[in-house]
Amino acid sequence: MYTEKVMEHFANPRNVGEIEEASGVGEVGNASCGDIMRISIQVEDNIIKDIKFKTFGCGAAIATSSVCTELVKGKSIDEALELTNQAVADALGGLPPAKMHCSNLAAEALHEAIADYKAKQGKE
Amino acid sequence: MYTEKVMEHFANPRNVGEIEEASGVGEVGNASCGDIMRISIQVEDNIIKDIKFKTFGCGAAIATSSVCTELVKGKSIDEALELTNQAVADALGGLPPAKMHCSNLAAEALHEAIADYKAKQGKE
Amino acid sequence: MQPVYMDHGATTPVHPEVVKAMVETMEKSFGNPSSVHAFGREARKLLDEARASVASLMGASPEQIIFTSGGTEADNMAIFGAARGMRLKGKGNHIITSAVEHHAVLDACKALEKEGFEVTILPVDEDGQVHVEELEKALRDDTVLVTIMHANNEVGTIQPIQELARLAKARGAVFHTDAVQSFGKIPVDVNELGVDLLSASAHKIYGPKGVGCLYIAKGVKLTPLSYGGSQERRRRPGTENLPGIVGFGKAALISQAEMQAEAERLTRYRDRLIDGLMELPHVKLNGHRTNRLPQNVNLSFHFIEGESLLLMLDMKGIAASSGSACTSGSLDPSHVLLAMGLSHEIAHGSLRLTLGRGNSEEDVDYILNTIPEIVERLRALSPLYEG
Amino acid sequence: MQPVYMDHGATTPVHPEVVKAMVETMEKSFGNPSSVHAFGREARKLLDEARASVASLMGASPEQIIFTSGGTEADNMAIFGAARGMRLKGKGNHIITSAVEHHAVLDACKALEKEGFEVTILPVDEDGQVHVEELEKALRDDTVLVTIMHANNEVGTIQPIQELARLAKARGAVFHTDAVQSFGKIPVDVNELGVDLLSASAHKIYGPKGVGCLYIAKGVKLTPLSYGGSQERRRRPGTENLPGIVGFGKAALISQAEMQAEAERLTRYRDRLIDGLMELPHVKLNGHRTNRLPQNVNLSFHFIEGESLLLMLDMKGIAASSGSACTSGSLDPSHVLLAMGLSHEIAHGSLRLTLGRGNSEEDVDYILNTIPEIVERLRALSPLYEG
Ligand SMILES: Cc1ncc(COP(=O)(O)O)c(C=O)c1O
Ligand SMILES: Cc1ncc(COP(=O)(O)O)c(C=O)c1O
Ligand code: FES
Ligand code: FES
Repeated sequence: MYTEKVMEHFANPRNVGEIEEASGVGEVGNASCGDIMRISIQVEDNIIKDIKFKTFGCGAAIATSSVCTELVKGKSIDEALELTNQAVADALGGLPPAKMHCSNLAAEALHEAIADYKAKQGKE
Repeated sequence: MYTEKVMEHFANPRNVGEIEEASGVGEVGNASCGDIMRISIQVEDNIIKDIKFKTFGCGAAIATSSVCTELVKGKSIDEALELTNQAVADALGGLPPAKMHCSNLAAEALHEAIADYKAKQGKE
Repeated sequence: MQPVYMDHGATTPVHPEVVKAMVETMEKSFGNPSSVHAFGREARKLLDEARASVASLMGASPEQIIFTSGGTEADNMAIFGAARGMRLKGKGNHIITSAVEHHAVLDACKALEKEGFEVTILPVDEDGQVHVEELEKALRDDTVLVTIMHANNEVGTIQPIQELARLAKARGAVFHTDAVQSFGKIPVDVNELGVDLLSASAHKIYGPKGVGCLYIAKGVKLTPLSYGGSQERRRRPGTENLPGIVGFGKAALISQAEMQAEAERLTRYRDRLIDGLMELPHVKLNGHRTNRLPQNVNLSFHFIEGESLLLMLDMKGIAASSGSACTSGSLDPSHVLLAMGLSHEIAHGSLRLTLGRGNSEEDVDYILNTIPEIVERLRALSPLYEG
Repeated sequence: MQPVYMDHGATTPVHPEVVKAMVETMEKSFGNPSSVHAFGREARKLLDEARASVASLMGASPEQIIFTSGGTEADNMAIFGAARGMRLKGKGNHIITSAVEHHAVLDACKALEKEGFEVTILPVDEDGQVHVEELEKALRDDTVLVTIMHANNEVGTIQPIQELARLAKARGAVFHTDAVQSFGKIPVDVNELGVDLLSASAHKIYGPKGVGCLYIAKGVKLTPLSYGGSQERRRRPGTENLPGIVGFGKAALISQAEMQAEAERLTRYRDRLIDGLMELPHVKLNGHRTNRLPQNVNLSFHFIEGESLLLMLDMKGIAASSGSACTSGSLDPSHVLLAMGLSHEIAHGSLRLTLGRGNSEEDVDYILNTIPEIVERLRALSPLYEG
């Protein structure tokens, strides 16, 4: 069902946890299945210095959360905003069709976290 | 499906053929399946001295024809008239339910042959 | 005496390779293909592979194959599904079939009559062939479904499916063919035939009983026959018969490899049997002389009833079948032979020999030697025969 | 590491004796039971024997058993058949079922709504039990069918079928029970239960996939689901899945012999698992504590999603299932757990362990050792858990 890459991220998820005093936090629920994800980021000079996630969700949700944090860590927030759920799925070698919706969770939570950061910066 | 007795009569049918110058001949078709049987009898002193059959029909039809001729040979025509299709089936150790109608053929042909004999005798 | 099985049209022995594949599946891959865990994933993989094998033998893609419990279910699913589905869409309620279909098709159509459908039954010629012009005459604007078999199970006659399907589809009807007897024996390609729906069954091609499939062309909508889990893309719920399906896949692979050589070999036997037995007096060939399945011989021996003939053959170790009364609980003579114009009595005396993998030249010899004496014996018993 | 299969509610490994019986059937008795010849008669004999074995395990007589392609088909045949049949007789068009039925029952009832039937779905209590008073309230003069399962597949709760059936039949309705999960595991006697129709499936009792049966009490008329040959007394046409049916018969015989001892052994394991895992914080037992199948453990681990739990268990070699989203292509949490009053999130984190013949005391130990660390890991990942 899942690619090896998915299983590898699921078994050893990167960047699990919560950043205390984060620059921004995003929490979203998945409209299709009710699963939930929370991402917290620490931003310095427009760069995502640190990022952590917590996910209540299926294997695909956890793997996409993990790979998503890896993909944007060290990137600028503008680059991070360009991350699509397709890109997340591609980074994992693809997802089963019934699981594509799961990849929305990570991308959306990240976007929310960035929006939260911007709001806090009064930049929005 | 068939008892050993049925198969034995089917494999070695008794009294096959036609009596030349018979005292009576009965030929009937089976209403359920269209199969056909012809019985000819030779009667002397009210006793069925000889009896022969020809049957176009299934295994049960041939076996019941055979056993029926055996059962009545040497009997009086009154005794022969008492022969039922159930008795014919019983003599074969039973027939499958779907094959009970086949035993009608023999009993009916016999009754017809006797009726034919009686008619010829002007007794009817 | 080694028995001679010549009733492959009824069912076939399971190929040893098929048995092996099924045993391996039961022993090692017993999981439920819907399960998330390793056992389930392993089962799913086998399911996918088998689907690809079956699809490949009919030139379809795997997602167009829905596994069923056999040919009968595939026929019913196709006919009820398409007819009810088309009516729901307001396309009409007229169905066309032929007089020589298997009961799974004919009786499904009859049941649809009770739901208000109108059914036209196309006649056949004396060889059992449906004529394209008959379909042309029968097609109407409200015809939603045409179902005509590829090869007949009793007499082996092959229908001009390509022409029939083209015509039906041009008039907006869904076209189904029951290919239970042809699949795996002669080339069956859904695209060449141009059909929307095609039924097949594993136990006719050395696969297991209780498995079949329905090919469903892209875009064809069927109302399901039954409801439940999400198996077979919700078109056919229930835990998949995995060992059976794996066996079907294996049987399809073997058929694909051996079909051509086997068809040539069996055509030779068929022709020897037909030519040899036709030398007896009062014998009639049923079905087309050449446009017939390589496996099928069907002859009527006048003055003889079919079941008796089968029993006599059975006593000689020959397993055959008949379109006669009695063979399957029904007392009516074969509707196929009657539709071809045979009289009741002659239809009654038909013998079907269907060849298969296990048959040899010696089997043919044995039958050619055995049948004449049996026919003679039964004719001597027959009130219809004035020898 | 030897994998631990604890998903017997999904499907069971095929018993070696069953495999053997099936192989023998395929190798030696491949005939079509409808055939007149020796091959056919041999097949017919095996068919009759298997029917007697299956009938015996439910206290029925052989002619009351109709073989199907599985539990799903049996459920659909019962529900569509009885509902349509009763309506044809003008008895009404109201059906009653329960909120915790298998989809084969629920979705068949829903499809009947489209045919104009009215369906009442009885609620269950927090243990998943249907109350007799609820049925009493729901029954109407035009109720034609009541269908309530014997034991639930997700939580194992056993329903008071005897009382429910008595009540329904007193009001003139046909009573069907889906006994797919109970048959062969706890005593199932059609006369004691007093049901008109009962569904069972072979692959839940170490028999093959793709075979099941429907018990039909004398005098109960069903409209068939499909049409064709005269097999199964015309109630279920199609060449019989003989090897599968023989396997079902064998599985029934084995179950009959071993049921009681096995139920006692597995009840012990079940209770060890329940008691052991309930010691973890934030765990809830789903289903009745004692009035449940010996094989069934169902727990909700708060703050955890089911598929992740299954995948983690799978990585440790444990095969289990979940009433969660994702398990079978559906994203909705278990309708059974929701009907029992669980919240969406808690329903999402349920784990079903279903015990069976291959499980040992060591498997129970292994699971009791493994689950706590997995639960801890997943909770550490969960945004809902404030550990
Ligand atoms: C032409 C045809 N259609 C349908 C069927 C039914 O297939 P099954 O026995 O697999 O249900 C058969 C064989 O019995 C057949 O010969
Ligand atoms: C309660 C219940 N009913 C019906 C079914 C369907 O049975 P089958 O998979 O044999 O179609 C199942 C199992 O899947 C079940 O657990
Ligand atoms: S199913 Fe909910 S995130 Fe995958
Ligand atoms: S079927 Fe005609 S006599 Fe038996």
